[in-house]
Amino acid sequence: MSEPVAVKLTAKDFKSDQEVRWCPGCGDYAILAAIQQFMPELNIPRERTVFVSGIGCSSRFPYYMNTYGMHSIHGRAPAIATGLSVSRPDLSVWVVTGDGDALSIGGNHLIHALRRNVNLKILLFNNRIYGLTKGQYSPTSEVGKITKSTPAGSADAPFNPLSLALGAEASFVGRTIDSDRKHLQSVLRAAAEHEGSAFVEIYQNCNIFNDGAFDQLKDPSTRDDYLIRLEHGQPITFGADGRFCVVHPPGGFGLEVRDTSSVRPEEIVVHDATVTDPAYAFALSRLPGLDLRNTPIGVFRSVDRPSYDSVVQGQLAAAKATVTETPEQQLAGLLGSGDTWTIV
Amino acid sequence: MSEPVAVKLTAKDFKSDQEVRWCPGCGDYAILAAIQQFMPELNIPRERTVFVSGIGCSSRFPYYMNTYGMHSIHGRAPAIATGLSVSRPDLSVWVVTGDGDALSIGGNHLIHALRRNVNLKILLFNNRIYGLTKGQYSPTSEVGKITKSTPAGSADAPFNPLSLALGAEASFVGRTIDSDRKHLQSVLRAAAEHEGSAFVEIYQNCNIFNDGAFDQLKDPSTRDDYLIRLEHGQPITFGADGRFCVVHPPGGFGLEVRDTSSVRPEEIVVHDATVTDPAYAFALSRLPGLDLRNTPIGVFRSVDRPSYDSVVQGQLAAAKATVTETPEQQLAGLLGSGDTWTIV
Amino acid sequence: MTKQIRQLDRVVIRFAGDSGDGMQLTGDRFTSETAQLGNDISTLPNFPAEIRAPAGTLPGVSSFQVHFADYDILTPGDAPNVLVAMNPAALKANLADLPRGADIIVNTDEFTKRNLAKVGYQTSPLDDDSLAGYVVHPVALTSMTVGALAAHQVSKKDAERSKNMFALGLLSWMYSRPFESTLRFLERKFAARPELVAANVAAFKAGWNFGETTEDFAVRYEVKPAKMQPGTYRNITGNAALSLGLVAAGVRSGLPVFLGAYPITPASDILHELSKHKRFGVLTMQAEDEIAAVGAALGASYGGSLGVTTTSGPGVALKSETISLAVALELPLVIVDVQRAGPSTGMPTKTEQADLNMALYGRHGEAPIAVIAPRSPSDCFFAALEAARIALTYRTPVILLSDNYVANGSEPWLLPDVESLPDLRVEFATKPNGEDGTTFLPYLRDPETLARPWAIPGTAGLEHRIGGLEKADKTGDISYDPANHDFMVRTRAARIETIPVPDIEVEDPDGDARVLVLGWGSTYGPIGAACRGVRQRGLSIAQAHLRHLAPMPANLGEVLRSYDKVVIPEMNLGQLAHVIRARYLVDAISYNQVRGLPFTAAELETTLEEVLKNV
Amino acid sequence: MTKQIRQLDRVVIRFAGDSGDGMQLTGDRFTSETAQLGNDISTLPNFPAEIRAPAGTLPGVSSFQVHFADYDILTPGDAPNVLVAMNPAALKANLADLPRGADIIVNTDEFTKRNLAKVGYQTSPLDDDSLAGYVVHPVALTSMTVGALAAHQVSKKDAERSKNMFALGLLSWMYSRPFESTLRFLERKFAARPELVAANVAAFKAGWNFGETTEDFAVRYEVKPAKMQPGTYRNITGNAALSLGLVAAGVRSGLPVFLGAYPITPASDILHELSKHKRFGVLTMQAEDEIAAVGAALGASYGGSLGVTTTSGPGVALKSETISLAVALELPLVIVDVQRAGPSTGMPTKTEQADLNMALYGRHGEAPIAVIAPRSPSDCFFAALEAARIALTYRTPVILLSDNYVANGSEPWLLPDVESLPDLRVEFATKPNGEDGTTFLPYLRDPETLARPWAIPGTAGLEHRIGGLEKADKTGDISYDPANHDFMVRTRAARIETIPVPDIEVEDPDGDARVLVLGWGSTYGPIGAACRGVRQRGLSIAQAHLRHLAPMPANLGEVLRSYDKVVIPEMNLGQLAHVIRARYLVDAISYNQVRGLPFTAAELETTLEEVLKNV
Ligand SMILES: Cc1ncc(C[n+]2csc(CCOP(=O)(O)OP(=O)(O)O)c2C)c(N)n1
Ligand SMILES: Cc1ncc(C[n+]2csc(CCOP(=O)(O)OP(=O)(O)O)c2C)c(N)n1
Ligand code: SF4
Ligand code: SF4
Ligand SMILES: [Mg+2]
Ligand SMILES: [Mg+2]
Repeated sequence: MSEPVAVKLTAKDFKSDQEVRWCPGCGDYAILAAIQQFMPELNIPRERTVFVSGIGCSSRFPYYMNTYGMHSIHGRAPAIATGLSVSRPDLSVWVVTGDGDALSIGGNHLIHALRRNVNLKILLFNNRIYGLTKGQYSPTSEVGKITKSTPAGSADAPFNPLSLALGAEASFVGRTIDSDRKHLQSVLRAAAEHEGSAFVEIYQNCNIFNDGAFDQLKDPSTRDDYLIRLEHGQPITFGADGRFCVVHPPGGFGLEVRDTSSVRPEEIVVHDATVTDPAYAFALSRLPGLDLRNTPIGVFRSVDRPSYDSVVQGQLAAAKATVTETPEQQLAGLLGSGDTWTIV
Repeated sequence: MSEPVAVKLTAKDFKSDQEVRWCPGCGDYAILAAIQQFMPELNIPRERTVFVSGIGCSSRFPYYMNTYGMHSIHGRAPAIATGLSVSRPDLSVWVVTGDGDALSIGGNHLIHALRRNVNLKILLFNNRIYGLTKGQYSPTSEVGKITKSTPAGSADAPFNPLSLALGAEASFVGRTIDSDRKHLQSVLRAAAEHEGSAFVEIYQNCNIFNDGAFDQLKDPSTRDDYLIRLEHGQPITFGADGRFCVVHPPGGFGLEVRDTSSVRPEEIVVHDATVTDPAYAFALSRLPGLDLRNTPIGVFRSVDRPSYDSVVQGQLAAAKATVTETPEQQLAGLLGSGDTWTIV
Repeated sequence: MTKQIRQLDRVVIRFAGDSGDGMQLTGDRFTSETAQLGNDISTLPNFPAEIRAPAGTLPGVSSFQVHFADYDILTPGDAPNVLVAMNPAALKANLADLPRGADIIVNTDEFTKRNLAKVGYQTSPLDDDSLAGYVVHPVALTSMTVGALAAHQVSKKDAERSKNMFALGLLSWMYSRPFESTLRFLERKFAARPELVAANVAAFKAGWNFGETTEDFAVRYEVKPAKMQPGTYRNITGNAALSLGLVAAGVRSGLPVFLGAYPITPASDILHELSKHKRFGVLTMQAEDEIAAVGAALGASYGGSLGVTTTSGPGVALKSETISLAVALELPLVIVDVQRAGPSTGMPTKTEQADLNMALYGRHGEAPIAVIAPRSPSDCFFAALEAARIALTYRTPVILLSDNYVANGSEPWLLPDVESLPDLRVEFATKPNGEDGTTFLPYLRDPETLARPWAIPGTAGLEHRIGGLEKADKTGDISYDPANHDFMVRTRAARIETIPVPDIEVEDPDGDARVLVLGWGSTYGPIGAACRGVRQRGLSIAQAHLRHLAPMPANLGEVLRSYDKVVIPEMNLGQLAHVIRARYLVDAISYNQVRGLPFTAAELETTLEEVLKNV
Repeated sequence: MTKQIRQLDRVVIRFAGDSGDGMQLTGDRFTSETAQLGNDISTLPNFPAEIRAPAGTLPGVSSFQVHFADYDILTPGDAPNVLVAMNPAALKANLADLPRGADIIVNTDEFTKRNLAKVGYQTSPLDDDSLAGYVVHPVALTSMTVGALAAHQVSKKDAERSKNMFALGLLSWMYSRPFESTLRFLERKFAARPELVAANVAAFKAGWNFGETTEDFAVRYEVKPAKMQPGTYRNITGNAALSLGLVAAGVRSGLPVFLGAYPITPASDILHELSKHKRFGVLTMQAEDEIAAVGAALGASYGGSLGVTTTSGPGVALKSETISLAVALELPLVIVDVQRAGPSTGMPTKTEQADLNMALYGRHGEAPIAVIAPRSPSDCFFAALEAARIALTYRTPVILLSDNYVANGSEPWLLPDVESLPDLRVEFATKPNGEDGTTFLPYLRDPETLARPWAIPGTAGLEHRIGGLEKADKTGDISYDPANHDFMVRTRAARIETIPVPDIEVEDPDGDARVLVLGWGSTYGPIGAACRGVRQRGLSIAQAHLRHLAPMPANLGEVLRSYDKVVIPEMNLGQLAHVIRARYLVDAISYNQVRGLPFTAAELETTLEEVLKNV
C-alpha cells in the first residue's frame, strides 16, 4: 500500500490536459469532478496512482486524470490491473468500468478479481445501457427494455451487480450515485482505505440513451422515501422522519422493509458492514424493487481478508529471505542443479 | 419443453459404444452410471436429448451417452448450449462441466446463462482440481492448496459455486454427491422438471489428483453430522437423531446452526426452495465450514421465472402470428420497403 | 426572379456540422430525393468517433458526402463541389478537401467569437482572405430558420433544430431535387408531434424559397437522370444490404437464421436491423461477449439453423478459437467482419482492409475456411447470400469481410427478383449412412462437396457425438492415429480449396492492356474510377476484382501471368499482395494507404499512370 | 558366467507400458545414467492423451524412447533397436515401429487371456509366429520382482509396482550403464519411506543380476562416450530449458519476471517450473483464462516487469486481441506457444508446427510482432533469452514458437557460463524528453531501435495515459488523423522489420550443394540427420535453419536464390514455404507431414534424395 507523502495536492493537479469528450449533461462529468476533488485527500502522489479502464464512455476516464493510466480493451481492465497491482504493491490501482465492460464481456475477470481480493478499487459506472456503441441494452437493463438491439423488449433478467459481487466473495461492496458528490466521496474514502478489492457501483445517468434511469433516487419528491442510506453502527431507517426501517424477521428468509411504527426498536437491523457472513450484505442487495424503491446506498460490506497481492508478495519475500547469493550466483546454481556430468 | 413419449427406455439405451476412459476409481463413473439409469425416467426420446460439454475429464461425458452430444471447447459449453436451446425449444439440453471449465475460463458464460434463465440443466462436476491437465488448483480449491502450479500454496479464496450462481440470479440451484446415487438422481429429477436454468453442483472425487476431497461427507463416521439434507417443507435438522438444526436468529445477519435441544421447535427454519428472495438460499450456501461441516445438499432454490427460451420464442411467435404471406412474398416486400423508385 | 439553370453531369456535396446538427439525416434525405430523380448515387457518411464531443469542437464534426451523376459512378467522389458548413469547426475540418473554386455555404450565425476560438481561428475566415479561392455563400441559417418559424407553436430550441431542414431546402432548390419524399418522411418521423411536422416543413420551404429569391444564388443546377437498367431501385447502405442478404438466405434455405452478436462499431447496425425481422423467424441474441456470440451461433447451427455472427476485427480475434472448433465440427457458420482501422481499438469509425490476414490465417492449427468480400454497398446483399451458400453447402465457417466504407456508404440498388435468388435448400441427414444400413457415420463425406452429413438433434437413429478432438475419418470417433490426422488435415484443406467459385473476370475495354489492377472488397469503386480516368487519357489498363479470397478462382494464376505488371492497391500494408505472390509467384506491386479512408480515385489514377509509364 | 561384450556406436531403446507402469520415470532414469556415461542423447516421451485410460488398453500405453551414441546425434531415433513391452497393449502399440531383428523384452506375466483380449489379440503373439522376425526375450518381470522382494516389508502392490526398476536394472546391465545416480535418486524419491527405497533398489539389482546370470541374455553392449565439448552438462527437456531461460532473462535484465498462465498441455510444465523460482523474484499467476493471463502479463510489463505468458495454440487464439493491444501500447511481452496438433482441441499431446501463420498474421489490423522458434530442447534456453532481448529492447510482443516435440524431448546441455549470457538491462525513462524540458512524450522513439520510452508508474513527472486507440506520433494522444495513422502503421511495421537479427548460416560441408533444405523450429534434428544420411551416400546438400521468423535474416533472400532448389519440410501444410514464396518469389518445394509426430530422418532422407535426383 502506498504511504502518504507531504506534498499537498489539489483537484486541479488531477486534471489532465485532455479535453473531456462526454456528451453535455452526462453523469460522467460529475463523477470525474468528484474524484478529482477527492484524490488529494489520499495523500498519494499522482505518479503512484494508476487508473486502468476498458472500453466504453466511462472507460475514457483515465485520459482525464493526470496520473498514470491505461485505456485498455473491452472488459479486460480487471485482468490487466491485477498484473499491475500484484507486481507493484507500491501503487494505488483503480479500475474504471461500465456495466457492459464489467458485467458483460468482462464478467469473468471481475468475479475472479473479487474472489482473489486483488488490491483494486473498482468503480463501475452503471448507466444500465451501452453508451459508447449508441444504445443497446446492457446486463443491468431492466427486463423488457426496448433498445436498438431489442426492439421487442429484452428477454433476460438483469444482474444485480452487488449480488453478483457478493456471490463472488467480494470483501468490500458499496453503491453510490453520480449526483451526490458528498456521498460518492464518502464511499470512495471507505474503498480507498480497504485492503483488497473494493467494488463500488455508481449509478450514472446517460442522458442520451437512457435518460432518467435513476431519477426516483434524485428527485427531491421521491428521493428520501426511496433511498436507504447505510451507516455503519446505525439502525437502518429511512424516509421522512425515518418512517421506514429494515428488519430481519425471525420466521422469514431475508431482510424486509417495514413501517418503523409497526416494529419494536430492537427489531430494527443495526447496520454492520463488517459481518463476516456475506449473507447479510447479500440480503441488503436484494431490497430494491423494480421501481428502485428501497435502494440502499453506502458501504454494504467491508470485511478484512488478506489481499491476493499481500499473500503473493509474502511468498516472494519468504522465498527471497533465505537468499545470500547474488542473482548471477543463484542462476549458476540453478542451471547446474539436478544430475550433471562433466567432460574434461 | 420435450413431451414424454411412449417408448420405455432403459439405462442401457443411454450407453454409447465408446470405451469409458476415466482413471479407475474416478467419481465420474458413479455419476455416469447414475445419470444413465436416471434418463429413462424422463421419457424423453434419446434423439431429443443433447449433452454439451467443455473440456476436462468431466467434459468427456457426452461421448459416453447414447444421445446427441458435443464435446466443445474449454469453458464455452453454456454459450453453445444457449444457442442450441433457444433455437430448438423441443430439445432437452444438458451441460456437463468441471470446476475449471465452468468457473475459471467459462465463468462469464455460466453466470450469463443463469441470469438469462436459459433452459439448460447444468451439471458441474466439482473435484476442486484440474484433472485433465494433471493437477493444478482450481477456483474451488481451498486456500493454501499445494498443487503443481502452487508449490507454496494457493493465494486466493475459492468460489462457492452455489453462492456465485445465486449472485447471478439462478432460478434453480442444488448440490449432490457422486457417491450417493439416490440423492443424485433426486436432485436431477427436480432439475429436469424445472423450466429455465438448473444449476447442480456434484461433489466428485478425483482419486488421482485430489483424493478424498469430500471424504467427511462420505465417511459413515462423520457423514451424518456433516451433511444437511434439505427437504422442501421440512424443518432443517440433521445429525444423529436430528441433534443439529438451522435457525434464522432475529438479531443475526444470516442462517446459523444450533443444537436442536437449545431452540424452540418453531425457531427451526422450514426449508422452502420456492422463496422468491434468493437471500435465503444464499444464506444456506454459506453454512459449510472449511472442514465441510454443515454442508447442505439437495435443492436450495427452485423458483419460477420465465425462461429466456420461452420469452424469445414467444417474441418470434408473436411476430409470425400476423404473417399471411409466403416467406418469398414477405421477402419481396421487405426488399422493396422504404423509398424506392422505378426506372422503366 | 428567374434563375439561370446550368446542366452538370455530376456533383459532390458534403454536409458538415456538429454531431447534434442532424447532418446524417440531412444527407440521407438529400440522397433520397436524388435517388427519386434517377441519378446514380454514392454516399459516404463520416461521423465522429464514438461519443458526442462538446458542441462546436473539431472532434465533434459529423459529415455526409453525396455524389450524384447522370452516368454510373463508382465512388462518393474525391473532392466536394459544395460544402455546407454549419459551424466554424465544420469549415475547418473539411476545408482541406475542397478544390479551389468550390462553393461553401456557411451558417454565419455560428461564427461567433467563442465558436471561432474553440477551433483555433484567430479571426473569422469569413472576414479575412483565407477563403479567397472559394465561392463563399454566407447564410444566417439559424436566425432565418427561427424567423421563418416565428408563427409556429414550437420552442426556440426546436425552431433552431430545424435549421438542417432549411439547409436541405436550399440545396434541394439549388439542385432541383423533387422534395415530396422528404415531406412524407417528415410526416412519418414526427407523426406524434404535428407541430414539429409543420415547423420542419416550413423550415424546408423557407430554405427553398431563400434560394429562389436571394441574389447570392444566381444559378440553379440540374443533373439529368442516369441511364440505369429498368427496374425498381432503392438506396441502400452496405450494412442494410448485408442484413437483408441474411434474411434472404434464411428464406431461400428454408432455415431459421440465428444471429449471435455482441455490439461493436461498425457492425452493430446489422444486429439492430436483423432484430427487427422476427417474422422471418430470424432469432437475434445479444450475447455477453464475442466468444459467446459465435458459440451460440455454432450451437444453433448444430441444431439446424443458419448460424451467423457479426462483428469487427477485435471481435474476430476473440472468436478465433471457436471458429477453429467450427472447422473441426464441419458445421455451417457465417462470420461477418465489418473491418475498421486497427490494431487494437484503433480508429473504430474509420475503414481499413487489414483483417484479411486474420481471416485467412488467424487460427491455431491448420484451420482453413472460406473468405469472401463484397465490393460495394449493394453487393453486400449478394455476398451475404454467397457466404450462406458456401457455409450451408460445404458445412464450413465462412468469413465475410465487409468494411466501414461499404457498410455505411450507400448506392442505388436494383431490387432483385426474389425467385432469381439462389436456391439454398439443404438436406439434413435422416437415416443411417453406414454400409450395414444401421450405423450412422457423421464424417462420411459427400464425394462431390466433401461435406459431411448434417444430422440435427431430434433425428431418431442418428444420435452421435462430435467434438474438437481429432476425429477418425468417417466414424468421427476420437482418433490419435497419425495417418488419420494427416488425412483429415489434408481433407479439411481440400474441402475449402476445391469449392467451385466463379472465374475472375477482367475488364479491359481496350483489350490491349499490359497492366492489371487487382483489388478486393471495398476498393472496387475507387479502382474502377481510377481505371476509367486512366483510360480517358487514352491509356489501356485492365481491372479485375476478387470476391473470393479463399478459395481463389481457378483461373486467377493464368490471368495474373498474362500481364506484364500486376498492381494491387489495398487499404493495408499489402496483405492480398502477399498471398498472390506466394500462390502464383507473381511479382505484384503493392500500393498501400492505411489512412482510415477509402482511396481517392485521383490518387490512384496518378499511381497507375506512374506504373504504366514504366511498363 | 562371463558374457560377451559388443561395442555399438548407437542404440535406440523404447520403454513402453501402461500409464501406471512408470515408463516415463524408467526412461528418465536410463537417460540420466546414460548421460553420466557421456554418450550423446536424445529422448522422446510419448504419453497418452490426457487421462489414464483403463489399464491394459491401447490408448493407455505410455512410452519413452532414448537414443544414445558415441557421436553427436540429432534425433531420438526413427526405429528402436530394443523395445521393452510391459504388457500386450505396449507390444501391439509399438511393434509397427520396430525394424526386423530388433530385441523385444516382454513382461510375460501380463500376457494373460484377459489382457490379450483387451487389445484384440486372439492368440498370444508370444506363442504364434507373429514375432518371428524379432529377437524376443520373454521375462516374467512382475513375478520375478515380487519374488525378489519376498523378504521385504512392502505390500504386494508396492512390490509389483517396483517391476519397472527390475526392467531398468536389466537394461542398465545390458548396456553397461553406471547406476549410482539411480540409487541416489531412489533414496531421494522415497526419503519418507525407507522400506520403498530398499525394495526398489532390490528390484533394480534383481534385474541387473538377472541379466548377469540368465542364458537368454548372452551379449552385453557398450556405447563409448561421445566426443563432446568439455564442460558441465545436464540432460534437459525443452520446457525445462525454456523456463530456465526465462529465469535467466530476469537475472540478466535485473527485472522481475511475471508469468501469467492458464494451464494447457503441453505448456503447463513451464508454469509448474517457474512457480518454483520465487527466490529469483519470479512471480507466477494461474489466471482464470488465457485472456486474463496475457492481460495480467501486459499489466505487469506496464509496471516494469518482464511480462510473460505461456500457452498452446488454443490459448494464443484467445490472446490475439490482447496481443494486438500490446502492439499498440508498445510494451515488452513474451508469448510462449508450445504448439500441439490442431485445429481446435486436436491432439493435445501430439506435436505440430501449424501455429506459424497465427503467430505471424493472427491479429486484426496491421499488428506486426516478432516471432522466433527454438530448434532443440536445450536451444529453448537461448531462444527464451533471445525472445526476452527483443521484447525488452524493442518494446514489442514476441511469440516464441516451441512445440510438443522439443518441449518434452531432452538432450544433453552444455551449461553456459552465466556471465556469458546476453546483458538484457534496460533503462526506464526517468525524466521528460520533450524539447521544452518539461513535457513527456511517451511515443517519442529512440531513433535507432524505434522503441518508445518505458516510463513506469511511480516515476514522478512522467504521468501519462496510453491505450488501444490510435495514437498521435510522439505525444501518444488519441488521434484520428489519416496521415498520422498511415505513419504509425508503417512505423510499427518498420519497428519489427528492422530489428537486427543474425544472418542465416548455411551448412554445406561439401560446398557444392545445389539443393538447400530450409527448416524452422523443432525439425532441425530430423532435417540435420537426414542431410547427414544424404551426404553419407556421397550426395551434396545444404541445410539452413530459421530461428527468426519475424523479422527474417537480411541475407535470407540471397541465400535462397543461390540454390537451384529449396526444399522446406514442415509439420504443417507449408506455412513457412508460403511466407518464403511471397517474400522472395522463390519456388520453394514444400514437404509436409501432419501426423502429430516428428519427421523420421529416414523418410526425410528419401524425400531429399528424390529431390536431388531431379536437379
Ligand atoms: C472486443 C470488443 N467488443 C466490443 C466493443 C464495442 N464496445 C465498446 S464499449 C461497449 C459497451 C459500452 O457499454 P458500457 O461498458 O456500459 O460503457 P458506457 O459506454 O455505457 O459507459 C462495446 C460493446 C469493443 N470495443 N471491443
Ligand atoms: C482454451 C483452453 N485452455 C486450456 C485448456 C487446457 N485444459 C483442459 S481441461 C482444463 C481444466 C480441467 O479442469 P476441470 O474443468 O475442473 O475438469 P476436470 O478435468 O477436473 O474434470 C484445462 C485447463 C484447453 N483445453 N483449452
Ligand atoms: S452516450 Fe451516455 S454515457 Fe456516453 S457520454 Fe453520452 S451521455 Fe455519457
Ligand atoms: S484425473 Fe481425476 S477427475 Fe480425471 S479421470 Fe482421473 S480421477 Fe477422474
Ligand atoms: Mg453503460
Ligand atoms: Mg475439476
